[in-house]
Amino acid sequence: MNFDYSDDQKFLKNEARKFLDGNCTSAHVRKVLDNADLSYDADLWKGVGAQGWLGAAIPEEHGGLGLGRVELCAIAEELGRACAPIPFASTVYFLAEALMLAGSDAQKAKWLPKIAAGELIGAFATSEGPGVVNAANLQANVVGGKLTGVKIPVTDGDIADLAVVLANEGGKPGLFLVELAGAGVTRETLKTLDPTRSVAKISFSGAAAERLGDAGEGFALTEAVFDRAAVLLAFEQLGGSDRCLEMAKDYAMDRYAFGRTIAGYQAIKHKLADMYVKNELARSNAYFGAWALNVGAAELPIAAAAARVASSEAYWFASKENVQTHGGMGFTWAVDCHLYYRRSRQLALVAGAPKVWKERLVQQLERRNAA
Amino acid sequence: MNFDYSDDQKFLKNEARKFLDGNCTSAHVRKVLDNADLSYDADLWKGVGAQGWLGAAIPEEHGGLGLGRVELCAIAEELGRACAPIPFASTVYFLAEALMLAGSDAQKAKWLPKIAAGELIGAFATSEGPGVVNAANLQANVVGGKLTGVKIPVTDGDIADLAVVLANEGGKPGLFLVELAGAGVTRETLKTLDPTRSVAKISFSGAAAERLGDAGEGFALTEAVFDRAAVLLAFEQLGGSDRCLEMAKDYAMDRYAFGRTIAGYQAIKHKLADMYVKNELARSNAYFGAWALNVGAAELPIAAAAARVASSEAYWFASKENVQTHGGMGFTWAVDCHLYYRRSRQLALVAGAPKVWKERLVQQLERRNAA
Amino acid sequence: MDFNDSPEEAAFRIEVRTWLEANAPKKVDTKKMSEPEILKLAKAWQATKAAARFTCMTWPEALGGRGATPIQNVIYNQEESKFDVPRGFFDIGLGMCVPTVMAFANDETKQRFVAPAVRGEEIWCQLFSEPSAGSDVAGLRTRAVKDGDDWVINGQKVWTSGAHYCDFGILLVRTNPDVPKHKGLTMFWIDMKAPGVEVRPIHQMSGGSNFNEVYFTDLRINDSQRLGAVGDGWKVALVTLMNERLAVGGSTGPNYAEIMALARSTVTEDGNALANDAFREKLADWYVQAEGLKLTRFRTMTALSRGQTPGPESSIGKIISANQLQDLSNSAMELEDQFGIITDTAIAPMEAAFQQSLMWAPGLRIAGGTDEILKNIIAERVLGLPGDVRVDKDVAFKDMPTGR
Amino acid sequence: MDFNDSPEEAAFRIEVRTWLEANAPKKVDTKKMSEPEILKLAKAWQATKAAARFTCMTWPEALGGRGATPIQNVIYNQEESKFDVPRGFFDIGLGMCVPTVMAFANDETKQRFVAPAVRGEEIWCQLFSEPSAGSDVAGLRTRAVKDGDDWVINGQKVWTSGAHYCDFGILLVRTNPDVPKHKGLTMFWIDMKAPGVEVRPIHQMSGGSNFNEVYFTDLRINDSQRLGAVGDGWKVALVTLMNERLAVGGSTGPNYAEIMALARSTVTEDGNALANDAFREKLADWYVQAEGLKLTRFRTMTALSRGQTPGPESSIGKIISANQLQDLSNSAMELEDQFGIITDTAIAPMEAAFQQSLMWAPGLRIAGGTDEILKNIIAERVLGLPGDVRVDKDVAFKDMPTGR
Repeated sequence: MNFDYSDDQKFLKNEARKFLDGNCTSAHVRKVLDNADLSYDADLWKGVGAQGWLGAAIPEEHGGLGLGRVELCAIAEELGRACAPIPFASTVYFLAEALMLAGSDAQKAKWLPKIAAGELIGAFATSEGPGVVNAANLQANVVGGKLTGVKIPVTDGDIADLAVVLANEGGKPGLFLVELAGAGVTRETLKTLDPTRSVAKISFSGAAAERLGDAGEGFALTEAVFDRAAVLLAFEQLGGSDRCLEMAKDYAMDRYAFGRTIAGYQAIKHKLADMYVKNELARSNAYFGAWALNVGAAELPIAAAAARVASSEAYWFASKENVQTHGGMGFTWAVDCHLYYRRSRQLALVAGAPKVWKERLVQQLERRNAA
Repeated sequence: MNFDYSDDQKFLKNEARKFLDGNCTSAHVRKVLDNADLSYDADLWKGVGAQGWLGAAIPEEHGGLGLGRVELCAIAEELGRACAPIPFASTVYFLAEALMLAGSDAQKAKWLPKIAAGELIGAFATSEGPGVVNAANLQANVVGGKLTGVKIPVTDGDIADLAVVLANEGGKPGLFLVELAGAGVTRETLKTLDPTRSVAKISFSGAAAERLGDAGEGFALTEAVFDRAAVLLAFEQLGGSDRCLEMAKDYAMDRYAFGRTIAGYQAIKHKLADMYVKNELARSNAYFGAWALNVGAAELPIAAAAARVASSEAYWFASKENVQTHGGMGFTWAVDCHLYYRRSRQLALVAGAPKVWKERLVQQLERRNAA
Repeated sequence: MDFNDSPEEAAFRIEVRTWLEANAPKKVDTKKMSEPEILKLAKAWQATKAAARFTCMTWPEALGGRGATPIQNVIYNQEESKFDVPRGFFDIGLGMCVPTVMAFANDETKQRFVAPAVRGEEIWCQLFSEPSAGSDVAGLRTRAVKDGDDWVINGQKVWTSGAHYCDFGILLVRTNPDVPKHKGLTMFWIDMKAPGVEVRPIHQMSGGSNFNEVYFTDLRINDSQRLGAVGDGWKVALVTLMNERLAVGGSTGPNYAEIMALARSTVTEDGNALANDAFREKLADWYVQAEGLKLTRFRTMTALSRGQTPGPESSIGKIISANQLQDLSNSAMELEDQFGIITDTAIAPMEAAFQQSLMWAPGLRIAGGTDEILKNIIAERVLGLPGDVRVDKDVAFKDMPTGR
Repeated sequence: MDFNDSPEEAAFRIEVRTWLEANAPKKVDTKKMSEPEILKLAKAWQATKAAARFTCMTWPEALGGRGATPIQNVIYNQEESKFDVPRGFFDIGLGMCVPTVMAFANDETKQRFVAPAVRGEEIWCQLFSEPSAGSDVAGLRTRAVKDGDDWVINGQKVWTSGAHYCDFGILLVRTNPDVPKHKGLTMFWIDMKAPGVEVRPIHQMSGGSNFNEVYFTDLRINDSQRLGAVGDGWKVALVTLMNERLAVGGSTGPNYAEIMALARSTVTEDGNALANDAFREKLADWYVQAEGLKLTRFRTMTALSRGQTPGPESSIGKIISANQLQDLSNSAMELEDQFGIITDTAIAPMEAAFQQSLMWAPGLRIAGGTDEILKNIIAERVLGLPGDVRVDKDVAFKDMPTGR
């Protein structure tokens, strides 16, 4: 039984924490939060690239470190803990994973090295409006290699160089690579609940699009990319929920009411115990997702769904009850609680809402049962 | 604004409590609980009849007291509080209400006086198996005035004289009156979670059946009877939840751990506060149901659904957390907590599970919105 | 049981409605107005109401009221709420501060302040909470030191609504740190425009600034501004806080009807999101809670209508409504899926009402008593359970352990 | 990350499996057997295991064990659980009581008792809880009074598993009521068949009787039966209770797979109940929790496998599983609608498993630490939050307020 990080992985995780403790403090996050013109922390992005994290799971032949996905999970956990304001997920969990999953040799050879080298920001564009995009309402369309349509919201769409776009071609849904600096692309940055992460509306009018993966497989590939991203995002969520529990505990230990610390009141103690329980269940489910992702197990879809459901629930609970534990202070802009409250919603929505994943999980249970 | 019991109604309720304090103690309830051959407390049933409660809402012309439904609600609240082991709901909320709703003048004249006089026990038989009976799976069938089929479970079916039975006739669902002492009726008493209330499986093979209400209206009438019963049951549930809160409070005030009463620990205090909040929300929703039932308001279906959902939730929470507050003692047969735990499930299921009522509630919201 | 007015109540309702129809200002779009502009309108309307004695209605006639019953007050507010008049600026002052002044000030002070406050010419705020004294208000640290006939005040208050437009305030301070905390407090009234008083808005996590910090730097006030005896401040404050329950209004924000509309307009593969059973069960729960709260208020009004004191059921409101708002807002965002993160009011469904309420709801769970404090109150005052073990009862304030 | 054995673990697993296949008794239908009959089988199997040193495996060889690692113990239990052998009679004795005897008894006593217990010839129970001392075990009232070289014991214990078939027990009593409660306790071992010991089964709300009350009436025992010093009983008990965590097994009862099967077989207007979105969301939640617990146990085993002490994550199990069992059982009954009330095993779906677990789950939330106590433990021991204010620390036991 070997169901935990290895010593090497723990070392990597610890190094990541040290780096982020220095380069991604609350002040770094707030710089992006408070400046509407700033979509991400470019210095941190460079630093993360220099650490090799962008290519951690990219094979060495494509310029990456060729580490396993568990190593990437360890990094993700630390990025989530630090509330990092960078397009890491869009670039690494979505774009790079999509390329590794469905890219041709040429596509991989062209783009993966750029990602590993920190020369490229990615985006993954599926949504076109409120609710889940599906075969019946997908509007984006490719004709003769030219994409027309509107994608909204696209996380990091305003700063991305290359997007993976879900669109129909000849009536068949597919994924397409689109260079966003090219002609026929208009981008508008949007206000969101989490200003530390950037979001755009992208309008395509005849933008050059190259298919990624097979024709007709657009939704299946999207789900497969979401499965991979869900596991990695679950570790970001876990890092965030752990941090919320820490913050709540630290505050409660140091805040006095009626002559003693509020950490001694059962209402607070049991609230924090509930946080702990949810975080540990989320951790265990996330680990299983990491294992499934790492070895390419058949269990990945159900493991990813369970990881996403557990970590979304844990982070929501921890982030809102962290505010509550801080009382009035927690409701101020000056205290960091709301950074995590915002990020918990960003992470819960960016790969589709938890309710969608619960449905996917049960479909997997039905399939398993039928098999 | 007059949204509470009147002074007269409060007086009636208080008198009911006094009567039940003397005639329906825990010992009375346990007599039925512990004796598998005893389906109800016949003495209490006689006493309740002598108090006039069976005919409280039956018009004077049919031998009742001709009081309003709010008065009946007040009585129901006290019966629920006392966990009364008698077929009151089956006879009064189901049978009498069904007769008053859909009975012909002759049917009313024949049966209502007997109910008011305590000469008749009723039952309402819809279910035929696990899950909700519906037009597609209803098997009971009437041909030429003879009923064939199996109803299970039928609350008080083993002791009832007259049942209202949901069955098809010529392909049309209807309600039918069936005298259970007649030919073609076989009854078997069943073990249930709440042995203080009696339940039977009834097999009909050519039993004489007389239609109650219009042909084809079987499901609509069933829903209408359920609406009425739901409001009255909500008051029984409310009485039970209030009693659970009282029991939990009394125990907590008198139980010492670590040198002080457990009532002083926040975990217990907040648990009881949660009970209180749920009970008060249930009370307010139940009152609205009582008003709608009493004046025959168009709001009855949504009011009944809200009352049933709120009181089922409140009683479940109060009864299970009452056990928990009592600790090990609460898990023993000797302490009364489990009487209420059992009854909370009996009342939550007898008119259809809360989830069914949530769906009915939303359908009413949709209808209101469409209107 | 019914929802009808008694004949007297019905007659009063007609009187009120008639007066409002004749006197209420025309609807104006306040969304485009600045706060001072809205305040001006509000003061004018308050003066009109005061002249007709439709403000502070339950007060005696001599103080500007009309000796009305509580249910008459409810009826007025119900009717006024049907008109689009400016609201909210005077509630804390007239509901909590001025009654405290009336109870503890000398006649001269009362004559000076009560009438202008009733007419809306002067507004009052309440200065109790401090950064280190939230739920435990009596743990406050702002110091007042006697200097001849004066007191010199230094310290900081927080979460003061309206401090930036208020003229006067009632201020609770520590005058003796050598006695247990409840015994060393004294209450004063102060001029908010005096030198030594500085008001700074608090930037909330929701983005807005509905509250203020107020700093006192060598604020000098005369002993005649004292309300109640030296050391009796906690008793005086309890009078103020007893009035708080009446001043706290219902919650605002989207409810079950709005999220139902959102679901109906959200297209899914099977039709719309309102067809989803999981959503439908949640919707039923929200409806039952929201209706339960509304109907509970009717029970409170019934007690008032019958001349009784409302029961403790009125204390359940905020716990339920604040948590429901947070839950419902989150569910709405999840309905929108990826799109739910957008807060741009021109793009997000319902002008981003759900996103806004998600950011506001955490404050609602804290302001005016946290969830935890409210449950303590229900447990102790309603159910009669024992209070917490108090380690601070007999310790001199200066010797109490403190943290942040 | 993987779920594989190390080479050493794999080898040991094969050794264990081979031995079990050769030695485990054939499957018998214990449902139709009496408890004494099952007990006889269990004792025979225990003797077989002991002879091969597959019981008390982590103990030293001299005491009957084999000095195994904790992970080897886990591996044995995993493999044994694949066989239908009688289980459960020896866990408390060998897991908690005998280790206490080994730690505190003299050599003579150890030599007399350890080996027969290991071989399953004698069974031990633990006598700590009392009607007035549940979560607060140290508040117990059973008195032992010194009489020459003897002690005379009067009082009552409760919730004693297996007292009716046990041969010996470890008994915690109060020997001095004049000192604070933790300081006046002493531990003894006793013969359960001695005169003055009366065992009565407890009738549980679930109908069954898995536990007992044990009454002591002038039970006389010699001072040589003392474990540890007079007044040191609480320290001795802590050693016993430290071993409890390891002895408490996983919960039994229907889980997400069973309720999924129930839903699939429950016909609705739209097909079956598994098609309902609300049910599906709940099912996903139950799965995530149950899998989360299972995987958390894998993390614990990983620590053992690496020779580390398991982390505190193992403490979350019962809170989750007991509450889930109650919730899931109730949901299953609601799926069945009116039919859900039926408990007749010949009629109710799945032989009334859900109805039975609904009645059992409340006990699970209490036994071995209530939800509330377990959350205290997580808060204090895992998160390091302060303990409750203790008013009983320095008060003589006889002066402590008491109720029921």
